[in-house]
Amino acid sequence: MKGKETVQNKKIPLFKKRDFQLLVGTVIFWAIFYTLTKFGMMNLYWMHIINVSLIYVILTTSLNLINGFSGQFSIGHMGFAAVGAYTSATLTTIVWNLPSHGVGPFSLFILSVILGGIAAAFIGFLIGLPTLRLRGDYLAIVTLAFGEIIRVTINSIKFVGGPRGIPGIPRFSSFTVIVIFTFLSVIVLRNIIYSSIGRALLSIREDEVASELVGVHTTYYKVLGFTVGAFFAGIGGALLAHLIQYINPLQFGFMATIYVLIMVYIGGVGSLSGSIVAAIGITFLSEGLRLGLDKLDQVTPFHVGPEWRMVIFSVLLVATMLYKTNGLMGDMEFKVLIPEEEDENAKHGA
Amino acid sequence: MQNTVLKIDHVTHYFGGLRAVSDFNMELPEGAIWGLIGPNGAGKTTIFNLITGVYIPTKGKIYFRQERKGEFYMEDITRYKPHTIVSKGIARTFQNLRIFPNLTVLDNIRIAEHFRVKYSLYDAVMRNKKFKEEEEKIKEEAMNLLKLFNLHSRTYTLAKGLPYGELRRLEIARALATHPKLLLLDEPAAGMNPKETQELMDMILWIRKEFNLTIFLIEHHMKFVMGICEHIKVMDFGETIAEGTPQEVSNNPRVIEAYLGRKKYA
Amino acid sequence: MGSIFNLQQIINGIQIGSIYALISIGYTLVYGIIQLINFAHGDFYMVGAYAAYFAVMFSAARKEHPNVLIVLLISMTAGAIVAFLSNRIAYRPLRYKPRLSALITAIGVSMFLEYTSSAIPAIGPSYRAFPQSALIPEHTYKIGHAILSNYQIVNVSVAVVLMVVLTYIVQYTRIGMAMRASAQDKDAARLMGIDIEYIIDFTFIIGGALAGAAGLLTGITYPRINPYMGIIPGLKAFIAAVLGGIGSVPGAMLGSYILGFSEVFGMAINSILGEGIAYAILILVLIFLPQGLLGKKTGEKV
Amino acid sequence: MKRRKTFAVLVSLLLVVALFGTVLTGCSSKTANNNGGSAQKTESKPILIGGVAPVTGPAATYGKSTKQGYEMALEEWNAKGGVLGRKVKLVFEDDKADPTEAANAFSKLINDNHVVAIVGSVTSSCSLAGAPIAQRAGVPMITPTSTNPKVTQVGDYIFRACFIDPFQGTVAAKFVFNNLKARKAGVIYDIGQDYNTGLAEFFKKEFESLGGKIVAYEGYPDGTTDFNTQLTKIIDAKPDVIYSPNYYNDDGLIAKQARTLGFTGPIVGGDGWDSPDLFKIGGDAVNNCYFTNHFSKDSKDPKVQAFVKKYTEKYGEAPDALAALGYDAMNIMLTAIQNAGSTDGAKIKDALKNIDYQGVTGHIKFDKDRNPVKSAVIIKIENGKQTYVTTINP
Repeated sequence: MKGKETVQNKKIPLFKKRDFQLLVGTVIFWAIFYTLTKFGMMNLYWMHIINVSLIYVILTTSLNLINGFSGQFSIGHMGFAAVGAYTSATLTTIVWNLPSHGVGPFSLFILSVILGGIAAAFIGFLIGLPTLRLRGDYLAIVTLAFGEIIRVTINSIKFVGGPRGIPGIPRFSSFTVIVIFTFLSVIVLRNIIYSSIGRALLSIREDEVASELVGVHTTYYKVLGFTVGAFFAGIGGALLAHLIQYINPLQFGFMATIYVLIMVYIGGVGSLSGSIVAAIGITFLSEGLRLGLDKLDQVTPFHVGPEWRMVIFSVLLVATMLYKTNGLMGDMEFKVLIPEEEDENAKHGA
Repeated sequence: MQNTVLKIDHVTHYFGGLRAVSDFNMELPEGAIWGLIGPNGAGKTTIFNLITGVYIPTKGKIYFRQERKGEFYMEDITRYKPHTIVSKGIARTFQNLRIFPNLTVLDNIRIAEHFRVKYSLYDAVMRNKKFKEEEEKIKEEAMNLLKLFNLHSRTYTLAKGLPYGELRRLEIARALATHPKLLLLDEPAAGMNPKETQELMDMILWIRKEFNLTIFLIEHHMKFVMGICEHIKVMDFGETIAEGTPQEVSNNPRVIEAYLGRKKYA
Repeated sequence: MGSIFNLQQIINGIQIGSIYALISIGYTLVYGIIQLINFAHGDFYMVGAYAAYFAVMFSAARKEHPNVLIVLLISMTAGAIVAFLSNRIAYRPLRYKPRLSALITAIGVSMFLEYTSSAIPAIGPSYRAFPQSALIPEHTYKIGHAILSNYQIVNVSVAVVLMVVLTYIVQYTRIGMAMRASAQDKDAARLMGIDIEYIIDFTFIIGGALAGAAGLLTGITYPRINPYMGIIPGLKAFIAAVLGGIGSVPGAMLGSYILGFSEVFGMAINSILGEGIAYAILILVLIFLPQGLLGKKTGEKV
Repeated sequence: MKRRKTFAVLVSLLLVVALFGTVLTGCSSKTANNNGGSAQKTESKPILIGGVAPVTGPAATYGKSTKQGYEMALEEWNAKGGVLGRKVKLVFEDDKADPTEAANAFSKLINDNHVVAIVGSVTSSCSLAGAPIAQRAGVPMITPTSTNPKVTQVGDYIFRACFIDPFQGTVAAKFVFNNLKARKAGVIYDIGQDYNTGLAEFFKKEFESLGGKIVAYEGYPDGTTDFNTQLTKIIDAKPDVIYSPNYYNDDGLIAKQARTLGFTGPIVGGDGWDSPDLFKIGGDAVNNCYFTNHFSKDSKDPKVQAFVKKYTEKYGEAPDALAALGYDAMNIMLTAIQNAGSTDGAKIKDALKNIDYQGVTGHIKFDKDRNPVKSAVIIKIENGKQTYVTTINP
């Protein structure tokens, strides 16, 4: 392979081969499914599941930035998704009152998603500032508490429907929109991870004290990582709201965060690729079990109801964790997700 | 008269009710190699932690020499956060190696260069020209440092896979990557055989010259301390019991008693 | 304000706190030794409640009056067995692996217990009425304006007795000593000849038994059980354990009562935001006391 | 190397799954055809009806009854020879009471199973997530139990079999004020659920406009078992009546704890009270309680009697309101298909609009918002028995 390339004095072009591959790959992925849908050859159900799984990719990779890369144990992630979803849905549905079939001022929708992300990032910043000096499980419990406080607060705001949630949200989250946002989220997260900022976050995960003592402003970077993670959680929430067309506070409770947390750890802590694999894999698995049980019910003499779906899911979850302790990908990345200049193909070997 | 780089002024530190350091004073001259010795639990590492901002002294002040527009002055760094102190020019190594184990050797160095990186989050996300130039620059610098410490063949190895001796060198290289003026070494010769110790002594002298450093070190290894330090301070139970040249210190009855009394370093 | 800070609400707080305490002790014991947040702990409590339910139904079917102590023993045993098996199957293989892998299997075990109970026709997802009066008929006592039921008395006294027994075990018995030693330093404990795995099994058994007892007490006091009943108390008990300083048994007890009281008074002040008030207190405590109320301050060694 | 391999594996896996899904589009209709072809004529392939309810997760207890209601209705039709001369088959999906899961379930039923109509879901939040999908696909949907008025506003394919929040809350307030002559009421409700919140709000509004006074208005979070805190506050305010518009399992505990705290007045609720488990949980505490409901189990109506008897025989427990509504919703949908004479979505929708159906839960016709026009009955609970008190018309 290309091990003999030396690093010094090598001119790096602005647009790298792998970035190009990644972009082309995404475009091909998009084009295949877009065409299939367009010509009615694609089952809309699976299309819907692809959309949901891609949103989970955003939620999972962003949580991985906090839990996996900077080593802060947060379990309040869906609270940020709630802030994003509510901000954006309030704007499109209540304030601007856009029609619910999802045609109309598209730019307003994009604006609302970005604002959702910013609102979530702002809340993340406010929460991160006082709490990130806590360590490990104490931080976990505080993030959980904040996640719940966000939910309780939204629940009590009449303007956004309280426990009734917001129905009739315009359906703006098309496959194209979701693919673009997912692509951008992953690229941005990758770029942050493979930069000095990402290395600072990693060093905090490895040894916070040593990190501080080689000059990393650990508090600043922890809050930064937390804020960026919250931003993308907000984006994910906003997209989900405009896909499902309905949100309520219960949707963003503790169990929802646990679901994303499972994806992070099944995929592999500190691996974006792992998060992508797990988010897509688990979403498809949990839906595939519906079909599997349908089939099983037909071939077996006794009744196998949908009650067993989650039982099988939990068994698979435990088995995966016992068999693949570090998650499916460990801390490995797909080659396309590693910038060339960072990958001397000895990175994890030798 | 040489310039003072670091001035520790009547520093006392308590842990709870326990006095770990009492009335410690020191004026470290520029370019010197000084040593700090004493039995276990004497408070040596606490002194390092006070200097680097891990602890804030209960009493007393710490000053560090700074330059602004060609003018030199002593800045009070007593209450600064560790990362600020690093950026002022004090770097250290640790008694029990604190390398980032799951990161590559290169990344370990680059993290230490981190605070000098001039690009922002925006530049990183866009991976623009500024980002690439800066990254090139710090990578080149890191590679040079690795070459100097004969670690360049290990550039992409995860640090946890390195043998002990190389880890020691990596830690010193990492400290130097912060561009320090003062280097604090906490038991650099621990666990080394006589040959390695000799090499380390040569290396420290060479580093001082090459990087124009002042060095302050803690060590149990008497031969090492006596062989390299120009001036030695001896601590016991948080107090400075003696100081002077290696000869003066080794003949000091209190020092002999402090060590022999515990039969540990006889 | 009279209806907020009165004797009745204090009784309510003690009552809720006692249940939390029994669950959170198990959390904290397990955490103290293997640093595992055992998310399935709330489900051990559910198992205890169902075991008690079936025990009472069984003796009712045989037209016998169920013995309270035997039922208590059965629910504690059931909780202990489930805890022991979870440890052996899902946690033990991950003992020397990254800490959070075991956390995910704990979530898996929790889901497994809930969904399996819900899917098995014999248990099913529906609420079941716990035959409380078959076990202990209700009496109420009036203290001033406040009303106290014998269920509350049973509840609190069983909780207190179990806590005293536990404290005795941990503080004064050989195995308790070994538990504390293992919590301090597993490797050193092993070198001293302590069989760590045995201690961990024992810890799970004690934790599970206490959770099982809490399940029975809940069944008596709030006669309604279903497979998902453990989720919220489990979560609350975890919060209580952290609040008190996770790993500390007295801390878990203290944290539980504080959480119980803050919930009661939070709800009494404003029932819509009450839950939020309890969480806010938790956050404030942890910001000012980052190790929890009675947690050991583990200063990072440099 | 390994990384590249994993990536390849992943991509191929994804493609396989996706293609599998794509193929299934053609496949499912083919299987159906084959079944029909091999057995008898093409018309005799079963008509697929989608059913959605939460059968796992904390709301599973409600979903279970509803699902049993669906199944019983379906069996009766099949016993009578099916709909349009064809058997009907239920394709059931779980939604865990989570809107995202509900959207997935609806999407699967419509796009993968190609059901002709959907009965579901139970919670308003899930129905609100599923309704847009049904509406877009032109698949008629009837929710048995979602009371939020917004559900049927999603579009003209969406119907419901139950009351809407304002109706029950208002009826209860009228009954409490006029029949029970109460002037002071305390309210306790689950703040996490829209059904409970909705009823509580409309009760408050109507009761106050009648001239009554709400002396305490207390919420509790989802999953609470100890209501003493809220009840202490309510009882201290000395209400004549407590309104508790929650589900039977909470209501049983609330009644019990309220009685323990010394409250002897009536406790009033909504159709969520209707369950045999209410007595088991609440015991004597639910004496002197009232609730608004669709039907009374001791009604002389033979349809009701037959339903209660048959359900009890089949499932070994008496039906609750959710089971009755599930049963009626399924019946309404199948009747509409029969009336439409076709499995075409638009025709079924039109048939639904004009339906006139005598069900267990009342005589059902739809108004222009596709909500049923039916009257509410007031049930009194005494000694473990429900007795009919009065009927209040909308």
